[in-house]
Amino acid sequence: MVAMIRLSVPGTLRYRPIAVRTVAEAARLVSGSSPRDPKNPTIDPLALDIRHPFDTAVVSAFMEIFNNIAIHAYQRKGGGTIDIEITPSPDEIVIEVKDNGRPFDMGNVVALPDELDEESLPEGGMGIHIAKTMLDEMTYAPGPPNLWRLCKRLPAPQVAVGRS
Amino acid sequence: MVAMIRLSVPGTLRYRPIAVRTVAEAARLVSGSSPRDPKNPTIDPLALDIRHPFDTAVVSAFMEIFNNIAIHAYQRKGGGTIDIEITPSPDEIVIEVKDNGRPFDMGNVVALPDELDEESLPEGGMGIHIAKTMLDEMTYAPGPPNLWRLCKRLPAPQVAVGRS
Amino acid sequence: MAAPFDVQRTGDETKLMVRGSLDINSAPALADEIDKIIATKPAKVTVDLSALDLIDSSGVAALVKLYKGARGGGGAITITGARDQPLAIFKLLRMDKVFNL
Amino acid sequence: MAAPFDVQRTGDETKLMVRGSLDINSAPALADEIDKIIATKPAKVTVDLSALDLIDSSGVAALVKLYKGARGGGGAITITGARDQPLAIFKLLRMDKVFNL
Ligand SMILES: Nc1ncnc2c1ncn2[C@@H]1O[C@H](COP(=O)(O)OP(=O)(O)O)[C@@H](O)[C@H]1O
Ligand SMILES: Nc1ncnc2c1ncn2[C@@H]1O[C@H](COP(=O)(O)OP(=O)(O)O)[C@@H](O)[C@H]1O
Repeated sequence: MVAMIRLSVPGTLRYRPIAVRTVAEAARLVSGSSPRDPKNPTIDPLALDIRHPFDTAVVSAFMEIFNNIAIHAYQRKGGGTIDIEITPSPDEIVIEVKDNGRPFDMGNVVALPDELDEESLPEGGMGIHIAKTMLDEMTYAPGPPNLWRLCKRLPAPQVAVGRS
Repeated sequence: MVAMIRLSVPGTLRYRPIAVRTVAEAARLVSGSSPRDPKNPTIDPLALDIRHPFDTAVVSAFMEIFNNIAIHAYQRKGGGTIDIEITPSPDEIVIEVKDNGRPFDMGNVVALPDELDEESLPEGGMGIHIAKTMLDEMTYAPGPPNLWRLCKRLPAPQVAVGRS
Repeated sequence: MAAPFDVQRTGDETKLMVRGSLDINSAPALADEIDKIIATKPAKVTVDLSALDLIDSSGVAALVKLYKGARGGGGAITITGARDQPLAIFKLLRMDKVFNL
Repeated sequence: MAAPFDVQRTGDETKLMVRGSLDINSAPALADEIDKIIATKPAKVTVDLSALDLIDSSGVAALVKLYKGARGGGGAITITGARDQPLAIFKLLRMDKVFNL
């Protein structure tokens, strides 16, 4: 049985903390940075600890996608839901995000400047770049419903070989 | 438009932190202990702060109901989902929890002893009592699906009258 | 990343510090530790709950077990520092009187 | 319950401390504060990110605005203490070099 987590919230920034927390917890189920074994709890369940690089990547990407849906697709006016389906498995997490707001053409998103110096420091247009770079796969199918599919794989455990 | 939050997780304790976090955030939307106004954020969004009495009550009750479903209804074996519908409104929160595990007769739940002393300190059977006492309304309709309905109202704001 | 509890033994006193959330997922490990504590028949047990943020009925059950076990072995037990949600739970269960919180 | 940022002015130095999560919900308030800071044309701005746990692109945008504003006004700006997720974001955006993190 594939264990799936489904969350549906109104499409406004007010519900962002709920969605981010849910995704963070789900990421931790995969990265193992949350206590899998009830007999051996190792972290404070009240702190949203996403210091594990896997959790960092998943949460960073998801935050941008959620922001964009609330701001651009629903234009800060809500009026629809954001439906999130999370499939945590032992070595990856897949997050599908669905909204009924305005679609857009991802091909038109301007890339960040190649060379970054003081002058070219961007004050916007970083979200898609952050999400894409943090993930292993990111696809967007315009609708409505618009469908995002985010995938992040856990690197295979490093096995120490030989002496150090 | 009634804003509703829907969460569905596999019916095991592994998914408890996700559900508890979601309910805590939703409670904070009602109690106002989370920043409603983006211009005036007052708390660290990373800490699961449920010190507001309303949040305390809602989270305490929900934790017991979730535990019981995973342990008693699904008998720690999962095999079904726990579906949670949260309706936060300005003055109350309603949480409906649905599972497809074993139903039970709440009339058979033994009450806690009236007088509590060292001898009679209970080592179990506290969950339903905690949930019921923390909430304003709690109903259970055996199924399957079994349906819990939890309701907690926010006390009307105290208005200071006269001089102190 | 701190463990949700730790135990310090000094002479015939055992100090137990519980942190974060004591719940159905963390209580079983504490219950094991409590069995060990009780087995030593400590003269004095102090439980510090000042860093405990959240408790559920399984967490309460673990603490009751420690309370009964320590007293049953002839020892004294003091529970200190309960606050916020855990204190609300102890009050609701009218254990604040028994535990002298 | 701490505010996600606070500002200290001493002489011609302005210290900004950012805490918790700097995101689309908290960045607008910081952006307002940043406008005020830039308006004073401070000679030296220090941004302490050691208590910052989480940032998103709107948080980054607010800090870039402060960086440019302070330099544009002829001041010096130092950003210190970035760690964990915020540091990962700055590195991904290759801002760690520019910001000298
Ligand atoms: N979910 C979305 N729905 C509609 N338009 C979007 C969406 N996400 C991104 N966009 C468009 O792509 C642009 C780039 O997005 P992004 O890189 O996140 O930067 P920013 O949001 O700061 O502009 C946005 O300005 C917007 O026009
Ligand atoms: N969701 C549920 N499904 C089936 N049985 C339940 C459920 N919740 C409670 N029960 C029954 O009611 C009893 C009392 O529950 P509770 O007061 O939470 O104490 P405890 O779980 O510690 O026994 C349980 O032992 C169980 O038999």
